[in-house]
Amino acid sequence: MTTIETPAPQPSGTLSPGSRLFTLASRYGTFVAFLALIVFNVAVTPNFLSWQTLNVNLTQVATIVIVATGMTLVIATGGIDLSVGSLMAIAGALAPMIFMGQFWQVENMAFAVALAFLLPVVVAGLFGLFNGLLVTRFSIQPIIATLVLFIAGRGIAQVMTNGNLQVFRNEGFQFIAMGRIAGIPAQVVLMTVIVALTFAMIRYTVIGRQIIAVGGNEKAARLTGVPVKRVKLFVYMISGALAGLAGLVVVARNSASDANLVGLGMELDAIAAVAVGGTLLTGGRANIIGTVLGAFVIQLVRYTLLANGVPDAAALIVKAGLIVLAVFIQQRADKS
Amino acid sequence: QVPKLEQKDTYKVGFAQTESNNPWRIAQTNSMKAEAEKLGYQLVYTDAAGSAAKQVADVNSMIAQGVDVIFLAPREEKPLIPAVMAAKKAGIPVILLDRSVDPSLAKAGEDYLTFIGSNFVEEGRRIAEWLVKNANGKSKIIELEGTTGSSPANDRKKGFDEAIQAAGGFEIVASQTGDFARDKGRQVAEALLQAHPDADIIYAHNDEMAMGAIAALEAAGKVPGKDVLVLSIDGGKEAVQAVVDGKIAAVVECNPRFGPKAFETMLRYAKGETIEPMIINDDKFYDASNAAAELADAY
Amino acid sequence: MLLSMQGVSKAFAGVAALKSASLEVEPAEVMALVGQNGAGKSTLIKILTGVYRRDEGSIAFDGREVDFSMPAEAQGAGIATIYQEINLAPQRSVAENIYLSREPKRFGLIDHAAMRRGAEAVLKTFNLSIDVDRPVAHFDAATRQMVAIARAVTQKARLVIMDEPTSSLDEREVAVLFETIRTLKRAGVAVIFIGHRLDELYAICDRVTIMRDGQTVAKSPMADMPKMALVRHMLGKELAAFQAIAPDEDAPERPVRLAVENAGAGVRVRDVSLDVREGEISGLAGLLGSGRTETARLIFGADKMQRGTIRMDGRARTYREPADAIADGIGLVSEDRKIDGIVPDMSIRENMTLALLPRLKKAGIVDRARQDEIVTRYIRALGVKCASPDQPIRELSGGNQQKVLLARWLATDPRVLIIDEPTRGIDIGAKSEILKLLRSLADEGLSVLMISSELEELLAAADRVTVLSDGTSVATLPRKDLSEAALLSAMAHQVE
Amino acid sequence: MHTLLRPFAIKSSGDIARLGVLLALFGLILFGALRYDNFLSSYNILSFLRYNSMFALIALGMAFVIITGGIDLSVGGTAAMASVVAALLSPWHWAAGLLGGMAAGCAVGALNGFIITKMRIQPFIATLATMLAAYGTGLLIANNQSVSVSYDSGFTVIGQDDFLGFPIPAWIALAAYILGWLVLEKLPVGRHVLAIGDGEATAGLMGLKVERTLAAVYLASGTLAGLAGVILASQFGAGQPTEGVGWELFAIASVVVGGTLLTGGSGSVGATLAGALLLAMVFNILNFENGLGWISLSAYWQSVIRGAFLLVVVVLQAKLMARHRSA
Ligand SMILES: Nc1ncnc2c1ncn2[C@@H]1O[C@H](COP(=O)(O)OP(=O)(O)OP(=O)(O)O)[C@@H](O)[C@H]1O
Ligand SMILES: Nc1ncnc2c1ncn2[C@@H]1O[C@H](COP(=O)(O)OP(=O)(O)OP(=O)(O)O)[C@@H](O)[C@H]1O
Ligand SMILES: [Mg+2]
Ligand SMILES: [Mg+2]
Repeated sequence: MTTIETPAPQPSGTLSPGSRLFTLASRYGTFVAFLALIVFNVAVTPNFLSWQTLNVNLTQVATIVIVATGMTLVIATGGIDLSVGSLMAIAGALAPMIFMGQFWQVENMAFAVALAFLLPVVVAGLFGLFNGLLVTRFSIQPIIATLVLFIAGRGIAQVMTNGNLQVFRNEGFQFIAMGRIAGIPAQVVLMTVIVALTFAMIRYTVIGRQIIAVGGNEKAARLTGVPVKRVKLFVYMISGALAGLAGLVVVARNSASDANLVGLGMELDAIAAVAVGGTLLTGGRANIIGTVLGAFVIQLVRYTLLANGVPDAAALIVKAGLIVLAVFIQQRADKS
Repeated sequence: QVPKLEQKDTYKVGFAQTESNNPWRIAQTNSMKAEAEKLGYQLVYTDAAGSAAKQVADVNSMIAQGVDVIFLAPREEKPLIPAVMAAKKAGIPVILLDRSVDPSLAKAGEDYLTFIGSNFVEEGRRIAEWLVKNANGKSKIIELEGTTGSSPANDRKKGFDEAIQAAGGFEIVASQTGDFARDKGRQVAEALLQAHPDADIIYAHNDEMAMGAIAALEAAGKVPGKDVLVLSIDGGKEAVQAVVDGKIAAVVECNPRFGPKAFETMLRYAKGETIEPMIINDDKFYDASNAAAELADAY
Repeated sequence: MLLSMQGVSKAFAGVAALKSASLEVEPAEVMALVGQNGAGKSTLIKILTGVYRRDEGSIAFDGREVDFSMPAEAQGAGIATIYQEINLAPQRSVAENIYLSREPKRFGLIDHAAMRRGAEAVLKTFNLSIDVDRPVAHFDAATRQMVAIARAVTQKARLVIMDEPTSSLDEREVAVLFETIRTLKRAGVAVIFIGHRLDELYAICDRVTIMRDGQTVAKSPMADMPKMALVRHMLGKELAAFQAIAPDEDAPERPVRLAVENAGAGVRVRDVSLDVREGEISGLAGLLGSGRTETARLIFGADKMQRGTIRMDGRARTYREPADAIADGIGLVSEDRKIDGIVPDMSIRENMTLALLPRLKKAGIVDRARQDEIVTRYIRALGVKCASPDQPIRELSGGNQQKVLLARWLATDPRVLIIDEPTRGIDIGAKSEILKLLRSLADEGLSVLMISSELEELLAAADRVTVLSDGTSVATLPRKDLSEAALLSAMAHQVE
Repeated sequence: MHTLLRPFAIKSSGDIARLGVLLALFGLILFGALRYDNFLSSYNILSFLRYNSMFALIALGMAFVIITGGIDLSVGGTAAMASVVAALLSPWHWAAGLLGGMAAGCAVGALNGFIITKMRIQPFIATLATMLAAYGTGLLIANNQSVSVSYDSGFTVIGQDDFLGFPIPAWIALAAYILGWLVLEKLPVGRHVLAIGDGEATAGLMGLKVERTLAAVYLASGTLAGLAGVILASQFGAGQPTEGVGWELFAIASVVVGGTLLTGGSGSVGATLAGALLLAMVFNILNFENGLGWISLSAYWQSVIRGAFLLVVVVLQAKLMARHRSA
């Protein structure tokens, strides 16, 4: 998909229908890559066309999409957030501690579960706010500012749990990952809602437009009265909170929280999804639908390689090639 | 020859851990710390965070700090040789825990004192042997490997695959890495079960991935233990409980509680005893027949 | 013939920027290249130097067919270029910028001392004595422009191209530049000179090539082309006379809207006092580096004010952020549109309404219908040449970008509009339009603070002019006392 | 100002940050020397230098990349792959191992340059992909396990022996840094690297060969990573396909702590070295602190402390720079 905020100028009727079709096809570069992957799988991968396959892929991609949505906003302002994986671990560690009564005696389970949803997301959001403060108040470069929590954040989660695995069973809490709403897995519904809200925010709201302006030219944005610092704080906070939410989904899905591993390497997956989706890492753009497609492409590549028994080492190489290719197609599409 | 160890009231000992990102390692570290505390020794603990190179640097900093003994849980066989040699040169005896170093380059009783631990190849072989006897006609195996390139992953695969091949009649339909992690293990199992719906055995290189695989099976509407046999290695409490519940068919223990045996060996050496070159933990084996009884003792 | 470009065409995303344009330059002549904003002048230059690839056409330089694929090649072939948006490496020192890509060397290593000496020497010929070790970013637009010129003229090129080199220079600098051009000419170097100020063109150029809508419409010796004819070729129609903008001389004193009292910050702005009255255009004059831009930024809250007071309608105000000033009805069209103005990837629509956004919302959501209405209105009112409002602003020509930025502030319906070099890079047709527009807005009650290096412009439009010298306001001249001589003597006040 | 003093003149906020990192480094050394026995023992110093020279090399390449406004995430994977290549070639001749490893790094660097300049893909994504590819290739040719080097061909001398009482890897790193300093400060190409970081488009308009310079910078970064891989293989006696995880972040942090902005256009070779040593020193201090036995730090606290330390350093630096700017 092309970027949302700047639809390219309409070619002024001088193009032949054929070349217009081509322009159209190549403009949706990531989508084409996505379709190609589907076609390939239908032909090659055993049992690809089934509801269960769709189910598996959608539930697996949900966390990447949720995190990558927040990442898209941060990247749109010209920043980056390396701390998302660690924040997932913190939120993931916190939630079970709440409803398993490690902080205080649980008297009302429903209340405890509600708190287990709310508190970790709020805490992750606050950590995100901390990232934002480093970036805005101290003018520390985003990679380094978020590297602090990338290193320390997981340590905090591990210290909280003493590194121990927390195993639990709690239907209420695990609804977020195991439940179904109208037959659709809850985490897929959650993902859809988040994507839709963010899409609308970018496209239609003032804050959304301001996010893009900050990334496009920060000085100019400030001189037109955009509250640059507040906008940045906002996006880092959202990114943190969404990472926290994704962390909850992961631990709920596994019936276990392992501070050592929850969200490990998520920052790279999320950033790759954003880039494959056509949002420039230099800021000034936010293509949410592209990000979703990018995440789908990455998930499908992973699934394809797994299902076809490609050994890990070779899979890494293939994955690398496909990322480069997808971004390449996407960029060509953007130019035409 | 291995450097001598004086007999003293208290010691400053070094423990160079390779990483602490899984429950097994954490149990091992805790056991070492607890034992050192019990004996009143000063423990210099380092964590190499999964890097063999850093582990060598860690050992060097222990040498610089003048420890009496070094317990080393080498991340890998070959890259840790320089650490062993440096300690020898500095006159500090080294005891290897849970993984060994390349025998062609360093020898027990010469370059380091001894190796205490399990044999990963053997673990894979034991679980395979159980399977050969108890397969009940099941034959299509999905293997969830540990972290690519790590020695337990390589060895547990080697032992299992060789034994299965030798027995005949089994087929490994897919073998992919799950990084020793529950979440990754689950995701990989989900994908593989889709591509190979006829698979009826899952062999996971550790408990965490086995638990992930069980979640994947349940999500796919299959009954672990009935439709699909799940096999695992490590034998932590959660896994043994799963054996009791019938979800895991069998698990080989790989006990992380090294503390008592490690310090006991060290003291024996200080007293002047000759130490055998290899001390193999007697690891338990859990299946439906003994799991309930042994549950309380599982780590 | 030194350069011959024939039948050059270029389209961007299907929109033609050049349609079979041509340009011929002889050795040792100064060729004026003129045309309205968006006529295709810069594009033609960029095609010549290999920034863009042409769709059609041929280029011969020095008798040989050439096809440069990047500026480095054109430079190697003997073409030095000063592009319209000043192109220097901001964090590198002045000396390094002048010698970048042809550093003086000793034993294979850069000879920093020689470089410094060389840079100081060439800048001295421009009457500029600055610390050549300081990064270029520390200097204002005019100084940077001079550095870019110094860089180009020291390249020992056969052809020097200057795309609007004087747009940020004051008259003294312009005089120095012209002297340099004459020296180049004497050395047999040809110059292509792009500019919108007709007097300058007549003063320095030998011949003129006129472009309109991507085509070359006229070529002639400068002397044979009367001003009126030139303008007619450029616009394709007669120009409504460039006067009658000036206000009535004995209009009654109107109440002060914005008062700046003894403002100061750092060393750049020492002590500035000025008034901007309701319905008046107030001018701010001064030499290069006298602190006009900095004063504007202080008033607007873009920089922190350390001393002094600002009063709006008599009440003392503190603006910590531009947003505060904007909320009070102040707007600032900044001097450097590339750095402080446009958001390059955003569309014209978005750029135009950026400052207005908070007021365009209903429950946080942008009111698209109102946005469209405003955008269409201003595109038409200012004659912005674009394919559609959804076009990214970076694709517009320099002058058209400036119009969009002006519209950005007009759309906020400000009570005070500060405008730093309002007509920089704007063609003569649009220029008088803009000045007229400002006048009529003032008549409706808007207060304008106009910073300009063009005395002619100030004389034509301002009701009063405050003169800055070395960060201090040294005089305020009312309309009746305004004259070029008066301004110049006030500006020279402390310098001499 | 006297010309001799010119190099020490504080002209930009970057200089201030560079001064800051040196002060922090000395502060930390002083802290260690006062608090721990044997901290300044030659054994500790030499093994510290031997080990950290690998990171110093990588940080040097990263500094150049970051000065152009780019980033190279592939260095860790490249070093791992190069170590495998070097180990596999070491039985032939020590030089085969050395050159082979460097060539492997060079190849990844060339690939990075190609993807970035010809396919115009952003460095972050391009090098993220080549990082994956380098790890994959390393694992493939190593058959998923560490590869022993030859102990007979003299290959291990590179990493394990000393020359004039100093570890050879430290000499190599020192030489690389001197060369790097020369290139950046004294050769035109260094100025071009800086100018490109200031603005690629502008640099192109000023007649610089942007693509070629960028490609050269990534090539250099890859080659230095390859060299680090050779040292890795030689020092530890094995090519290690799974080593190198997180090295890129260490290198980036070193460069930034050394006062270089990720936005490009400025940077210093010397300060990068100081930055790398500073961050490495934190690990060393943590190991010694554990040895004191006052507080037994778990691995978790260590990462919290490392993060906090990074925070303190960059916040202090930011404050210094802000003060300088307003002064
Ligand atoms: N990169 C680009 N992409 C799309 N359109 C462009 C691009 N560059 C220029 N154009 C279009 O080409 C036309 C000619 O622009 P050009 O910059 O050459 O004008 P100009 O004569 O230099 O005007 P000015 O006097 O305002 O600088 C304009 O309509 C402009 O919008
Ligand atoms: N020729 C020069 N020599 C030394 N410094 C200069 C020169 N020109 C500008 N500067 C620097 O710029 C500062 C003032 O810049 P400022 O942009 O405020 O002035 P200005 O009057 O708006 O100039 P302009 O004519 O470019 O708009 C001076 O204090 C000085 O540091
Ligand atoms: Mg132009
Ligand atoms: Mg100015």
